[in-house]
Amino acid sequence: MKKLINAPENVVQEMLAGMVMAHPEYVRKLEGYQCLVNAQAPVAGKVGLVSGGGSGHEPAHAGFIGRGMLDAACVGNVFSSPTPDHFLEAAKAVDSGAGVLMVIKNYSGDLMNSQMAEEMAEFEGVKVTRVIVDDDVAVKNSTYTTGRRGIAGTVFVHKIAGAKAAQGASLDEVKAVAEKTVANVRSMGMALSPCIVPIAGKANFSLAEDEMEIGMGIHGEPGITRSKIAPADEIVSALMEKILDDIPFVAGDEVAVMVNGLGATPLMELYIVNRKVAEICAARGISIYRTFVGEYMTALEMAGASISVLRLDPELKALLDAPADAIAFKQC
Amino acid sequence: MKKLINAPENVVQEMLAGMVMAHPEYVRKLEGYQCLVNAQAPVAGKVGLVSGGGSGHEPAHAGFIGRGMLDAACVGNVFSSPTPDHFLEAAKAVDSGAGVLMVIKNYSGDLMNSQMAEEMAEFEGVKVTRVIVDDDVAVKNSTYTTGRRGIAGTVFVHKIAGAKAAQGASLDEVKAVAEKTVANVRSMGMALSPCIVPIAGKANFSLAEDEMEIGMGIHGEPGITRSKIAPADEIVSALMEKILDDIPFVAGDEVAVMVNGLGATPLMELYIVNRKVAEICAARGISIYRTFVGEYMTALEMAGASISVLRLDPELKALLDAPADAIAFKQC
Amino acid sequence: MEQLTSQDFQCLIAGFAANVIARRDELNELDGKLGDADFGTSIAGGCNALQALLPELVGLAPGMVLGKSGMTLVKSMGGASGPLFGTIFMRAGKELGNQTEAGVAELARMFNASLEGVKTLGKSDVGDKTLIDALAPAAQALSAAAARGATLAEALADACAAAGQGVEATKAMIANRGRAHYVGERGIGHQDAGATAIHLLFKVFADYAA
Amino acid sequence: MEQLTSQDFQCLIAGFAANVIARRDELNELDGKLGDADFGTSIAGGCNALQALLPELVGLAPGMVLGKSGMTLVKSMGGASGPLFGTIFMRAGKELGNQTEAGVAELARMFNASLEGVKTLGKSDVGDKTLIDALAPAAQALSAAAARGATLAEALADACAAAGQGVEATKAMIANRGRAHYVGERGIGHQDAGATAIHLLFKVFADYAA
Ligand SMILES: Nc1ncnc2c1ncn2[C@@H]1O[C@H](COP(=O)(O)OP(=O)(O)O)[C@@H](O)[C@H]1O
Ligand SMILES: Nc1ncnc2c1ncn2[C@@H]1O[C@H](COP(=O)(O)OP(=O)(O)O)[C@@H](O)[C@H]1O
Ligand SMILES: [Mg+2]
Ligand SMILES: [Mg+2]
Ligand SMILES: [Mg+2]
Ligand SMILES: [Mg+2]
Repeated sequence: MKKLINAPENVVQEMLAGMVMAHPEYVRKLEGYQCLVNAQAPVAGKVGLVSGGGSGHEPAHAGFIGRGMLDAACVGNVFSSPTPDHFLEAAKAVDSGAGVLMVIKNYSGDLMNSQMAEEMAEFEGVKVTRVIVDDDVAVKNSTYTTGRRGIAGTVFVHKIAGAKAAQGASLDEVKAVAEKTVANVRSMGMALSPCIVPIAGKANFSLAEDEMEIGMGIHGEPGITRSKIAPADEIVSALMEKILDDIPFVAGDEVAVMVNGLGATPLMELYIVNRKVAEICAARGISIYRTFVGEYMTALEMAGASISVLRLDPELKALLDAPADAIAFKQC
Repeated sequence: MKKLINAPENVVQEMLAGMVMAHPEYVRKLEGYQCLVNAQAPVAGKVGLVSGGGSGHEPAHAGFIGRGMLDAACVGNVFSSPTPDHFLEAAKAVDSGAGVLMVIKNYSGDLMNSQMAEEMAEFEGVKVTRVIVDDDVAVKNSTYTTGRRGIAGTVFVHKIAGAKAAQGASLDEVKAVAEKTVANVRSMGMALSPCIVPIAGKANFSLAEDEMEIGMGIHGEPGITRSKIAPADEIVSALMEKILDDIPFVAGDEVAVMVNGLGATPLMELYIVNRKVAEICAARGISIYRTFVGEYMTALEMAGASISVLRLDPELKALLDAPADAIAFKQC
Repeated sequence: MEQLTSQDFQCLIAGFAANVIARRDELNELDGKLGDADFGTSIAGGCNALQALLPELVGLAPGMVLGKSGMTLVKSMGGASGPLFGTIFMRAGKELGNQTEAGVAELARMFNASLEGVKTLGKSDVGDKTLIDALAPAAQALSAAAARGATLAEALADACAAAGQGVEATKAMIANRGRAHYVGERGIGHQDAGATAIHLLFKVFADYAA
Repeated sequence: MEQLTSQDFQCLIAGFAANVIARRDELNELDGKLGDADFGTSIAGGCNALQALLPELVGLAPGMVLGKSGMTLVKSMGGASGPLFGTIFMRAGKELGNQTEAGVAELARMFNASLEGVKTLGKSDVGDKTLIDALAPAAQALSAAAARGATLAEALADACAAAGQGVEATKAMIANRGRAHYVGERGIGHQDAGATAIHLLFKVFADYAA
């Protein structure tokens, strides 16, 4: 394992310290908890927006703390949900009395820990509710299973719910627009190489020198198919077909696109991916309103990318366009 | 070679196409040239700011096109300087009559190609001048050699010269503040793993599973020492000693810090690096005015990081603080 | 021994913690076949916290011993297994209430309460290839043992054997819950890590009472 | 043959291009020992552009044939070697001016002009472990040949041999210019890639005139 770290068991604490040192104007640490809180929070009258999950997905989620986005993020160990007390303390720290919305990715661990936190918050007199993001079409949805995973589409939920909350909307209104976003966003990813969880010290799966995995999750969970590596255009076509056919997206739709790097894949390649994404949308008569290319929801140093497509309506467009000033998501 | 690309010989063209498709409100392509130009350029009365160099360093340099930063960027093949005609056309495209400053990193190729462009521009009636960035203290400076390399400190030059130009300063004034920035910025990097130039198809150097190289350049040029991998804090101490002792930076100095990822290194590790950088500055009585952590000047998928420190004065502080709205560098 | 006292539960918790910590890598590897290879790290972390908690448990009623242990697991583990294992101990402790001892009948009630708690929280049931597939047969074995008036040693041996068979049974299942469900059919042949830890828990109980 | 005509220069350029393209990987490997392993790719790219240019060169004066070739290299290569190799051809062509032929005396003048151009642009000199260490001895050999009235074949054979020795000599040098200077002493023992290409250029000339 080659990493710029000290002791593997300290990576999360040291990362959080480094973040606060880098961005004191954006975040402060919640003493005793693996939580970063907006330096300005709580904002009087504003609904608090909290996200969280395992670490290793940076800049998600703490990098999205800032004006017009998140008020707090709880950070579990690498790829492992934080415990309920962290969620609870984060919610308490950002509640101004208007209530708190937690944006949770759909994994058993995140679901259960945040649910416990929600129940605990009730006792503490904080109104907390949750929205569950499940945008990954690689996994079949079904009421009999945990359902689809939450991946990079979550960032759209942060942006849009964050903008709504910044406008002074009520908890119900913020939750409603977050749910609308979830209902309209679909994503899928693929990986070229694994990543190494520091404390494990070795790769969490292996791929041969000429192999890739389509549908790979952001923790290295298996995807749909493992196959010989193909040209970028072919890979993008395969992902886009799954994504667009899911809602489905149809001619005339206006969408936002996010091409997200999983960690080791250079920006050069993400733009090559975006070129094909744009071509496919054009060919299908889907018009792209905004495009985001970069690293938003990573899996440590995994090589690969995900594509997210969000169907827009006038409300979502306006909220997506609203200014934001988060550590790793700025819109002037 | 595992990459999300199509034909290796098309990576630059396809990347540029993908960038324009993603960010039409920021950039347009200069027909027939590997150049992206600010969609708003030329701005009447404003000095044009052009940068460029080999590709593979994304977001540098085209990602820094935008209000308050660059007006154009020329993109050579991977790790290879663009030819003079690209620099020339970029300069012509952004000149409003106020002249053009080219920000060039100190490599033989970039120097010579941009010099030729400067001479050609004279014939075409465009006032072009250059500033050469050589911030990498890994390489000894000497008038008998090409001198120090230009690396991530270049981004500070873009930001500060860009802000100055946006204020309507003259070509001489913009050049002067760019040179002041160069005089006050020092950087150094290290690598944990090599990268693969697509057209070469194999790594440009190799490091054993327990080796790192201190002082590695952003094209995989050799550094100062190859040694067993060490804890992050030790590595950072070694880099910071070289950097801070160079000008030297002394107690009472106010600085800006950039912790720059070379490609594959996760943001988590960059923040762990920043934690130690901040500690060292504090211990030396150097106060950090602003910190930037992320990928600014990469080397494809190389694992590693560089640290840049810029000594500030009131003018540089004000220009660093000025708003910017570039594709990959936004300050609200 | 027919009744477990507070001190017994403290010993059992210490034993469970030590056993789990020793098998950390093995549990990670099992999770690696179906999920994200962190279950061993996660539950070993929880067990370290349990070890640190032990001094605070001295003198508490058995229900509180279990309840506090559960809360400690919830707070220290994270992941999917944190709330679930925490719930197992918390519900068992709650079920016992203020009683000062637990015999076969109590244990049967306690672990059936644990089972209900896990099912509700995890929205899962028998056959989903989770720890429930070890916990449910163990709880059932305890109920059966209580009904026929078995000794504590017999009851816990039965529960342990049932849990072991449950672990075996998970090999043939396709997961619906947790990260394991992403592997779908590719998971056939591999046993569930959470179920394996439940078997370990009952093995510690059985060995203690034997 | 004692004088090189426009057609000869066209053949020489075609020959140089074909040889370089064939040795692309070899040149990359040499650059890889000292620099960034792209010199072969870069100059082969320039030579592809030269091949495409050939039809346009028909009927041009020798000076223009060289000048246009140089400009094509500058526009197509990039890197450090683009301006330098471009300059070599451009300066040689400029030195020849409107003359319709070039003999030994002209070639000596031409390549000495190239040398001066490279030194000025590259801010470099003999001993810096660059292409100059092949170009300078070759130009000197041509001057000596011209002074003693040697034949074209002899003169170019001398130039080629001198360039070859120059390449050998770069092995012992420590680079001061270009990317090779970053390797410093670690570069000892490796020959310079740019110098190797210069040797190739003179080999093409020598073989043609032999
Ligand atoms: N919904 C659920 N219901 C019951 N048990 C579950 C559920 N989800 C996961 N588990 C159990 O938890 C174990 C995985 O725990 P852990 O690795 O900590 O979770 P994760 O990595 O998925 O967050 C599985 O082996 C399974 O027994
Ligand atoms: N300043 C210089 N003066 C003369 N020759 C130089 C100079 N810099 C580089 N070279 C030559 O150029 C060759 C490298 O060319 P190339 O690989 O295209 O450049 P780079 O990769 O450094 O941009 C070297 O082998 C050397 O002969
Ligand atoms: Mg996990
Ligand atoms: Mg090069
Ligand atoms: Mg797991
Ligand atoms: Mg080179």
